[in-house]
Order: sequence, then structure tokens, then C-alpha cells
Amino acid sequence: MSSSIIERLYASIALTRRVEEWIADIYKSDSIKSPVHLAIGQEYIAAAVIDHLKQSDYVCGTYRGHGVYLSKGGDLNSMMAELYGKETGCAKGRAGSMHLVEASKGVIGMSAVVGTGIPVAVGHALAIKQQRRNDVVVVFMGDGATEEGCFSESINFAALHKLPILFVVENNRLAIHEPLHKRWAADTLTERMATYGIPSKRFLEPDVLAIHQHSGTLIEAIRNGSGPAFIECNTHRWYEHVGPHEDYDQGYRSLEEGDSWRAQDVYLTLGEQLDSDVKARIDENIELRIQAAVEFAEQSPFPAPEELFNYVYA
Amino acid sequence: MSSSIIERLYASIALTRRVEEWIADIYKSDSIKSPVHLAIGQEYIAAAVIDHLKQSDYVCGTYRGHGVYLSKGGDLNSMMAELYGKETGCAKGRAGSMHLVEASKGVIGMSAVVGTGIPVAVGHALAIKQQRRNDVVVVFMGDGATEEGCFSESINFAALHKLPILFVVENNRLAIHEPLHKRWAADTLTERMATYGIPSKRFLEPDVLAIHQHSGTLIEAIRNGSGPAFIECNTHRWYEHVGPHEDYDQGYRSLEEGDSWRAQDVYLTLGEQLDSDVKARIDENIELRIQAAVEFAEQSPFPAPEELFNYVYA
Amino acid sequence: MSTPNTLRLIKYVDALREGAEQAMDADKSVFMMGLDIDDHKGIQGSTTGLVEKFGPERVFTTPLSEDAMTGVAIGAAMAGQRPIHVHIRMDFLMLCMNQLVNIAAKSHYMYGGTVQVPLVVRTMIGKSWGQGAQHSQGLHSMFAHVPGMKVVAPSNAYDAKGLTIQAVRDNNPVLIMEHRLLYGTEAYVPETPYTVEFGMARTLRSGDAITIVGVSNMVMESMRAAELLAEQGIECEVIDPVTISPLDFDAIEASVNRTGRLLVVDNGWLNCGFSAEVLARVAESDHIKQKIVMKRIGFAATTCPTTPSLEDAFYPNPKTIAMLAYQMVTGKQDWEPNSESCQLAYQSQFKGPF
Amino acid sequence: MSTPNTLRLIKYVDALREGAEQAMDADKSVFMMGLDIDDHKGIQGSTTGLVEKFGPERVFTTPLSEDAMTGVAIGAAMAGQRPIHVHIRMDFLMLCMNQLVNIAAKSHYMYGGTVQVPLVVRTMIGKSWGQGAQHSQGLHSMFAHVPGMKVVAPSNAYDAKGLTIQAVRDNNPVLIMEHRLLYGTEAYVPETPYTVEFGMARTLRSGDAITIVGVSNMVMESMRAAELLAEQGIECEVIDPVTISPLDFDAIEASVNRTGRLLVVDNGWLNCGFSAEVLARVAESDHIKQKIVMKRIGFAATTCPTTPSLEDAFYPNPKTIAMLAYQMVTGKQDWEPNSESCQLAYQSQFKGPF
Ligand SMILES: Cc1ncc(C[n+]2csc(CCOP(=O)(O)OP(=O)(O)O)c2C)c(N)n1
Ligand SMILES: Cc1ncc(C[n+]2csc(CCOP(=O)(O)OP(=O)(O)O)c2C)c(N)n1
Ligand SMILES: [Mg+2]
Ligand SMILES: [Mg+2]
Repeated sequence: MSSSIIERLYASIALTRRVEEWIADIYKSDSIKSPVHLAIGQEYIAAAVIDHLKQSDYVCGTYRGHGVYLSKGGDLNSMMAELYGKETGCAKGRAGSMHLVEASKGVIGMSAVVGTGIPVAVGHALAIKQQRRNDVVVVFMGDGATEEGCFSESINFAALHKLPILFVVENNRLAIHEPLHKRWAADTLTERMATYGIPSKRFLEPDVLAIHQHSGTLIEAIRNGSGPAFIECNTHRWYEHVGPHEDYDQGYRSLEEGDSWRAQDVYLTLGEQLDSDVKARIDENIELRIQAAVEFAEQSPFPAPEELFNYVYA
Repeated sequence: MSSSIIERLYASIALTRRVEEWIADIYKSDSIKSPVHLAIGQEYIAAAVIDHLKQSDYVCGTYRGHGVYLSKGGDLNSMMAELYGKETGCAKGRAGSMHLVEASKGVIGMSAVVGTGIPVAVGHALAIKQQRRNDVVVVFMGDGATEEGCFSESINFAALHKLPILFVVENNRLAIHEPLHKRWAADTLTERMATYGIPSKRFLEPDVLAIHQHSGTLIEAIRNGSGPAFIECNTHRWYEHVGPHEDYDQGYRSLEEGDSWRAQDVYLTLGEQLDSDVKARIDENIELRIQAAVEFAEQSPFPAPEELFNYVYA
Repeated sequence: MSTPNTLRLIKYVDALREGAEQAMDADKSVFMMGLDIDDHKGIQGSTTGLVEKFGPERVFTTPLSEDAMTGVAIGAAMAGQRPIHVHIRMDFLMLCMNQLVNIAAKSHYMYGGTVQVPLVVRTMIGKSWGQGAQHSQGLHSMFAHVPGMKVVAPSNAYDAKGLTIQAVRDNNPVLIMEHRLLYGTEAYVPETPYTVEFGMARTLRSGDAITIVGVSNMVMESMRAAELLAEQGIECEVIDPVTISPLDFDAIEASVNRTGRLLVVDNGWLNCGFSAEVLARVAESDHIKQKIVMKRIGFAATTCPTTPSLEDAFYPNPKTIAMLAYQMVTGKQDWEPNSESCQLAYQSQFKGPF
Repeated sequence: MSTPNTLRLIKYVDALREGAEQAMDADKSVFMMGLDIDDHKGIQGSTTGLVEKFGPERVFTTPLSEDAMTGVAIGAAMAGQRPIHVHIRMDFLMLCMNQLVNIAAKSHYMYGGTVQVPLVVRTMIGKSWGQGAQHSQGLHSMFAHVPGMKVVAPSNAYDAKGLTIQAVRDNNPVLIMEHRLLYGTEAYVPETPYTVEFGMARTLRSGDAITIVGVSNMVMESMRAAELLAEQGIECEVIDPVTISPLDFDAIEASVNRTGRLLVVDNGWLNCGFSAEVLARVAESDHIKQKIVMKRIGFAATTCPTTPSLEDAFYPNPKTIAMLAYQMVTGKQDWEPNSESCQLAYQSQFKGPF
């Protein structure tokens, strides 16, 4: 594994991790007046897959989308301003954390209605095909989202039309607080996807380099017309479903489980593989960017009330 | 195979076949002022499966539901009156052919919005379980219905809760005029259902006795708490999607395909296995019943216009 | 916009097809998808020939997956395409509500103006011959309720073509509500592409006794009612709003201010619907000083029954419209038009199967 | 129905839970399903403890499959059970529209009275703290539009309990629209089971200057507006319709006939909505001879923005309500209440996360 890959992945994961840790901190001050769904502990999946994308490719995340947005090159300042509800936000303060978007970077607008982004992402893949472009789409979703009918409908359509899209399930085995066994008849999603005739693979461990390599191979094939593919990554959400706290004390899951995932924290393990000065440089740069973004967000103006009626119609 | 089974199956299939042939005839006279979707050629599936049910069991069919209704013991007179829009119809003339119902015989109301009956049938299975009853539900659907998200959602839920329901797909490889290959990414539905951990089996041929036997075994197991099961039966629709005519001249499918299915017409092959006087008695009885039903329907009154507002609320 | 040129008398169904065809000719980002649009029946002829002309990449059927297919159309629209998504019945839109209401209508606003959804949804209302509960609904009010959606309702072939082309050019989600019984009706329609502007009502008949606003095929029924009333010396002003949202309320307001009476004839249920909206706006208007006599008529407040004996009572028709208007104008109930004169030719053109 | 007995001051959220609990105690065919109802947060407390008491067969979470789960609830209802299906946000009902509109609302009629669907759908409107476009919608008008559905909107803890019990006993699909910001509000609520009848509005304050009809939490905002107006010598009659469909129009009509003015404050968009319906009925009424001054206020005709600076302008509030009513009564715009007096305590109780 080349050290530049590890460097890139670390930088991407560290950026999301640190941004979200900052968000958790700031959140307690009530400056962010919008729900935040942190992906702390799960960042490596988006980072690994998105590392293979170019600017004109698309990604679609969910309301838990800071990492997807940042990994794809979404502007940190305008994301932070968006969380603060400022006019300089990526959606001019209309969206908040749950609906990040940055069209110029291929970040499809995210949705807070679970599952709805999946067919929208497939639609982008259809457009790519119709426009004879060389691009691909990667759509990220939770395990819960796969229970929505539109997920099955979307997979079938994408496979039928051999659309250039990679489906990535971040299976943290929770939907809010509900465990998988209360929602899935069988833990066989990947096998099921294979029945659509698309390459389907599951990663039980947070093996970021394996995910990176495999998704690279898939994306390359998709770019060359193979049609869609699917990966499922078991993972773990460190924080509460929504909000800035951990919540192992709430009894719906065990701290032991959390500890075992923390012991494999990709952020740390990758960081350890870097030269300490390389790592320090990356880390410092990240802190500076975040500080600047927070300052930018704080100093930006709120939208003026008179602007309420802007953007209802295009 | 005991001759009484063959007799029963023949009687059931012949009833549906002859009723629908009558309907096709009558339709040309405009007495039936409602769309009719004929299942001619497909009747054997409902007949074979429903043969194992008792009155308190439920069935759910579709807008192509005459056979399901009749095989479950739905009253022929009130079905015919319903097609005529008469007050004596099974839904008092409010429903027409697409929405047959007979609660007292366990015939769940059918729906003209494809796929919608599937979760409703699962709901009946949930009620059975909650009420600690010994009954089962059989839900019939077309291949097209399995493309609706609610199908996947329903299967998952039924399997998760081990509900007493058998899913039966009548795969005539058409949705209206659209062939399977324009709608399914892969012809692997049965394999996909198996991934939910439920017994799943496919019948490529119109082998009515095999379907009968297998569904009998499944229904017995379901009654004993095994949870849901799935079967897919490849079949062929002889008539146009809706209406009283054949339409092989329309070019969307070949007459050869039709001929190969007609050569295996279960109605004929079962009939040939019967003593000719047994068959004659059954046939005669059917003709008399149909004649009586048509007379009943014709002589029944239309709902009075003042009744328009009945049944909006219970 | 463009000047009408050679006019031909063509059917609504053909105008729909021609509008789409010309929109696709003009802009290769326009494509059409929807169940059964490429089969030999071609959505009752309204899509016939398009797959032959434009090929299966631009004209294709879909799986029975209305929810996801709507999302796909939305996504394609966001990525620069201009999809026309066709549904053979409006009732099936209930499966797409989440994508239409929560994504299509909201994206431009929710994403701060950075995203557009130039999506056209074609959808048809069924009527008669036992269409029944689930193939007959006029659900335009639900969509008009949602900011970000536009809803148009062509009542004739001219508008069918012009609104289709305008809808495709619009950068917002536009729902075209068509009516099955109108498919066979004819009007003079220019050969070349043209647009019908949104938010411009059309006054089809002038009069001073009462303003009748009719939606979709209720325009035809209202026009016949107006003829019957004219024989009684009552001159109705008949207004076709053409587009439900945006609504040209100014035209209605001006007319009502003249006639002093308003009857809205809707092609859907009344409660919390378009007909209520029109009455409410009149009631709120600061330009109307007099008390206006107002009524509404539409689908009966029931599920649509299949049997003709009840279905006849479910819908407004020239007789019930005329009698209600007569009563509003004269205060009397002493007149009933004879039933034959209330028959409309276009209604008997339709016969099952669908 | 039953006589209120021991009264306690309890919260709306607890009243909701108590209503369900007592309904389940009384009838073992009642069960509750819905995403997250059995977790430690218990739908903000409104379902807490129920799974412990009634067990996982009668209280269970579902997969994220709103469409099918609604069908499942409908099917169970048809087969003799009485499901309560809970959704944490009304916006998610867009995924269930097909089952609710095409099956639940229609079955009794479509099947000629042979089938009943005693289904209760509990659903909550979110507001503030960045709920935004997809967690804030009041979509009651869409449901009220459809014959066969009932829609109720408790504005206080007493109604929350009584309507819940009545909804469970009703043999039709009933949608309970709750409001997140009301969850913490308190009222005196009887301990034992009781019902609040559908179709009976409640006059919360009497006055002769103007009739204000408020929906859901807009009842609270209207009451404060009325207090502010009283200080100006303007006495408002404030009516809580309690149920949106059926609607007690008689109560509104009688009040409007007295006051001559009507302001409807809706908890949703105006266009083709409930507020339009109320105005339309007044406009149509044969019992009202005078010209009534009528206005509506509700959600701005936009998607709901997350940022507080715009969100504040999106919703009606005591100030905008009072100022509009003042103008309607006096014809003048020369008064503005001070902002502190317009703050409502119940609004600041809510803070993110949801
Ligand atoms: C359609 C819909 N149903 C329910 C919700 C409430 N909800 C928000 S997040 C969530 C859990 C989603 O779980 P998953 O897809 O696994 O994503 P995760 O949060 O674990 O990343 C639920 C049920 C919603 N937002 N949308
Ligand atoms: C939700 C929905 N979409 C589309 C239609 C129009 N439609 C009626 S029947 C049908 C085909 C259904 O095919 P399948 O499920 O295979 O059943 P079959 O008719 O072959 O028995 C379609 C698309 C509908 N009624 N409902
Ligand atoms: Mg999850
Ligand atoms: Mg089929």
C-alpha cells in the first residue's frame, strides 16, 4: 500500500473526525441550531470509496453526511456556515446539517427522509449514461435505508439499465436505537444484492485498505460500463443517533461493543502508519482550516427575513 | 394422486375458466360496465393452492381475481352481480370486477393499484398471529407486483415476524404488454426470496399437481408456525391484459409462445383424467350455476342513486 | 410566445404527443419514461411512435416502481436532463408522493437555489366504465398545496400541446393533469411548437350573470351548462384557469367583481381543495367590496363507485351545474334542463376496456 | 361520554401515552406499531413504558418500511385488530399515501360496507431548531381532502387523551396530528378513560369583534394574540376545531355570524388547504347574510427553511396573528405588540436534538 494512499485516507478521515468533534463541542453552545447526526467512527468508509472519484463524479450521502461532503471536496467553510444557518452556507442557510449539497463538487443534495437519496442518485447515473459521460455515482446509505421499498426498486432499475453507480451500505446495525434483528428477517443483504446480477461484497471489519482497494476496482469497472455494484460495510456509530453526545449509558447497546470498534479506530491506526511529521502537518492544517471555518460561520450574516420567498421556484 | 383431488382441482379450474369465458362473451354486449382482467390459462395456480385452505383462512388476489375469489368459495351470483354493477353484488355494485371481496369466505378485498394487496394480506397474517388463530393467508400477485417496493418491504416484515402467509407469484412474464426483460434486472426472484430465510421454490411448468402438493406441504407447515413461504409459478396469460379478446395479433408476443402453453392447458389435461360422466356432471353443474348467476345479475336492481353516500364512513 | 401558424383540427391525445415530440426534437436532454409508454397502445396513443423516433434510450418503460422511478427522474433532472415521467392514472401518484412532495418540490429551496428539478409528470384522470375508486381521482389539490410544485390542467387540445411544451421548458416540477375523456376531443392546434403560459386563465364565454370556473374536463361540462342557461336568458362567464398552480386569480377576481356570483366546478373533491381556494381568495379579496354569491360543485364526498347508477350521481354534469347556477342567479329552483340536451358527445366516445 | 373524574395537571405527551395505554387496557385487539416506539426515548415519551406493560407482540417497532407497514396495519384492522401506527414526523406519511388514500380511506365504501378499517395513525409535526423542509410539514389538508379519512388535531393534553381513545374506538381510519411543541404543555386531564367527540369544536374564548379559528398549536398562538388584542379593547372569539375532518362548521358559522369577521390560523400551507375550506364554507353559507371580512394566515408559501432568521418569518405567531386581526377589526395598521409579550413559553421548551 503506497504511503501516499495512506496519507490521503488519513487526511480525509482526520478532517471529518476533527470537524465532527468540533461540531459536537460547538453544539453545546447552541450556535448550531439544527440537528446534527455525527458519523464519528464511520468516516473511513466514505473516505476510502470517495478517494477514487474525480470532481465530476457524484456522491450522495444522508443526513449523516458531513464525511461524504468533505471527502468529496465540499467546502468546509460553507458547510460550517450552513450548520450555523448563515447566508454563506452551502445551501444559503436553508438546509442545515441534514441537507448538505455542493453541486459544483458533485455532492448531490442530501435528504432527511431515509432512503430518498437512493433513487435520486440512480437518476444522476441515468443522466451520466444519457449524456455519454465518463462519470460514476456513489451513493451511501445506512442499513435502515435498505428496508425502504425504494431501495429494492432502485437497485433493480440500476442493474436493469447497467447504470454507473456504486451502492455503499454503512451497516452500523442500528436505525436510531433499533438493532438489526428487529428489522431484518435475515442478515443476508449482500447475498440478496448478488441476485440482481451485480458484484456484491461485504466487509465485516473496518479494513479501510481492503475497502479502498475493492471499491477502486469496482469504480474502475463501473466507469468502463460494467453497470452497478454493491458493497456493505459493517461499522459502528460512536455517538448518539442525533446530537453531540455518546450514549452507551442508555442501555440499548453495550459499551463493550463500542470498545471493540474503538480498538480498531481507523483514524488512529492509519495515523500510526504515518511519519509523525507528516501526520503533524496534516493535523495542524486541519485544525487551522476548522478554526477558519468556524470563524467564517460565526461572522457570516443570517439570511435576511425578506429573503424568505427566494428559491421557491427556479 | 387421488382422483378426488383431480376432481376438485378440475371443478375449481373449470368453474373459473367457464365463468371467464362467459364474461368474455357477455362483455361484448356492454352489460358489464367495468374493466375485466381475465386469468384464462392461469386458473390452475389459484385452484391448486387454495384447495388446501379452509373457510377461515384468507386469500388475497388482484384485479385479475375472479379465480381466486371463486376457488376460495366466493359466491358466484354475487360476483356476477358485482360485475354488472348491481346492488346484490359482493360489494353492492361499488367495486366491479377489479375489487372483489367476500369477507365471510376469507376473500380479502382486491385492489386495482398493483402490489397494494400484498402488505394488506400480511396484515391479515399479523392479525391471525395476534389472535392466536390457526389460520393462514395466501396472497397472489403478478410478476409486475414484485417490482413495487412494498413487495420487498412486506416479505421482510412477514419473514421477520414469522407470519402465517404464503406468497404466490403468478409469473406470466408480462405486465400489461411489457416483457420481463424490460423490468427485471435478473430472472432470479425465487433465489432472492430465499435470502430472507424463507422456503422458496419456482415452478417453470404448469404442473398443477406438483404445485398442489408443494403448496399443501408449505401451508401445513405455515399453519404449524413455520413462518412464511414463497412460490413462483411461470405461466401464461391467454387473453389481452384487460378485456374480452385474445391479442396475439398485436405483435408484443408470439402466438407460438401462446400455443405452447395452450398445448399444456391444465383445464384440458385434468379433464381428460376424469371419468367422462364425472366430468360431464361437473361441467353441467357449472353451466347451470353460471346461467343462474347471469340471470341473477341481470335481474338484480342497480343501487339507487340516493345511496351514493352510504358506506363513506363505518 | 411563438406565433401560431398552420392550424389543424387535431385530438387532445395527438396534441399531447406532438407537444412531447417537438420538445424532444428541440432539446436532446428531454426524455420520456413511464410504464407502458413504449407499447403498441402508447398510453392511449399519447406516446405512440416516440420510441421508434427517439429510440429506447430516450423513451422507455420502467419497472412497476413508481416511487423510485420518480426519484430517478428527479435525479436525472438535477443532473441536467429534462424527464417527462408518464403515469396512466393520477391515483398511482400516491406512490410517488414522497419523492414529489419531499424532494422535487423542495430541492430548489432546500438547497438554497443551487439545484433545479425540471421534471414533468404527466398523469391522467379516468372516468366512467367502471374506473372506480382507484382509477378516477383528480388529486391536483394535493399537489397545488405544496410550494415548489406547479400543476396544469389542459381542457383542450390547444392547451394540451402548449402546456406540455411549456412544462418541459419550465425549470420546476410541473404536473400535467390530463383527462381520459378529453383525449378524443379536437381543437385547432398549430403545427409548429408553441407554449401556453402558466398563470393565464382563459375566458371561454362572456356573461354578466355568473362566473363559472371549470377545471379540466369540467370546462366542457360548464360550457354546455352555460349554453343551456343562455336559453333561459342567463349569460354565464366561463373561465378555464388552465393552470391550477400558479393560478390566475386576477382574471377570476375581475370577472366575479362584474358578475357578483361565482361557481367553481372542480374535477375532484371539494373539501380542502382547489374549489375552496378560489372561494377563499374571493372572500379575502380587498378588491371585491360587494357580497358575492358563491358555490362549489365537484366530486361527491364519497369514494368513486363503479356502478353507473351511482357514478352518474358522483360527478357534476351540465344538468347539475346549470341547475345550481340557475338557482344562484335567480334564487329559484323552478327549472330543469331536459336530459338529452345535457348529454355531451365526448363522454360517449369512451368505452371500456380502459 | 364518560364523566371526567379525578383531574391532574399532566403533559400532552403523557396524555397521549395514557390514552393509548387505557385503550389497550380496554381492548386487547388494540396494538401499537411504529418505528422506535419501543426504545428508551419512546417517541419523545409518548410511548414510554408501553412495551414493558403490553409486551412486544402488542408494542413493536417496524423496519423502515412505511408503505408496507401501513398496509400491514390496514390488513390487521380489516381482520379485526385495532392498530395504532405511530410516525415521528408527518412528513414521512408521504411514503404511506398510497395505502392511506387508495386503501384505508376507500375500503369501507369500495367493498360495499363489508369491510372496516379501524386504523389510528399517530403523527407529529416538528417545528424549530432546524427541523427544516422535511420534518416540519402540517399535511392535514391532504388527508382531509379524501372522503373516508378522519383527521384530528389535539391542541392540548385533554384532547390529546380523549381524541386518542375516541380514535381507537372509531371504525374508520383516523389520523391524529400532534405537535412537537405541544408535547410539554399541560392541562387538567381525567385519570379514567374518556372520549372527545369528533366534529365538536371548542370555543376557548368569547368575543364579538372577530372569530379566530386556530389549528393544533396555532390555538395557543391565537390565544396569546387574543390576549394582546384584549389589551387593545378588541375581544376575539377563539375556536379550536379539534377535529379537521369531520369539521364542526356550525360552531364556526354561528360565531362568524355574530362577529362578522373570520381569521383562520392554520398550521400548514394555505393554498388548497383547510384554511381555504373554512373560508369557502362561510362564503357558501346560506345562513350568513352579511359580507364577512375574512383572512387566512399559515405557513409561508415556501419550503420550511432551517435557519432561524427565516424560520421565524415562515410561521404565524402571536404578533402576526394579532396584527392581522387588528387590521381586520379596525381597518388600521397603527399598532404592533411588543415582541416580549408575544413570546410563548411553550416554544422555548423545545431545543435540539429532536
Ligand atoms: C422515511 C423515514 N422514516 C423514518 C425516519 C426517522 N429516522 C431518521 S434516521 C433513522 C434511522 C436510519 O437508520 P440507517 O438508515 O441505518 O442510518 P444511520 O442513521 O444508522 O446512519 C430513522 C428511522 C426518517 N427520517 N425517514
Ligand atoms: C401501482 C400501479 N401501477 C401501474 C398500474 C397499471 N397496471 C395495471 S395492471 C399492470 C400490470 C401488472 O402486472 P403483473 O403484476 O405481472 O400482473 P398481471 O396483470 O400480469 O396479472 C399495470 C402496470 C397499476 N394498476 N398500479
Ligand atoms: Mg444504521
Ligand atoms: Mg404479469
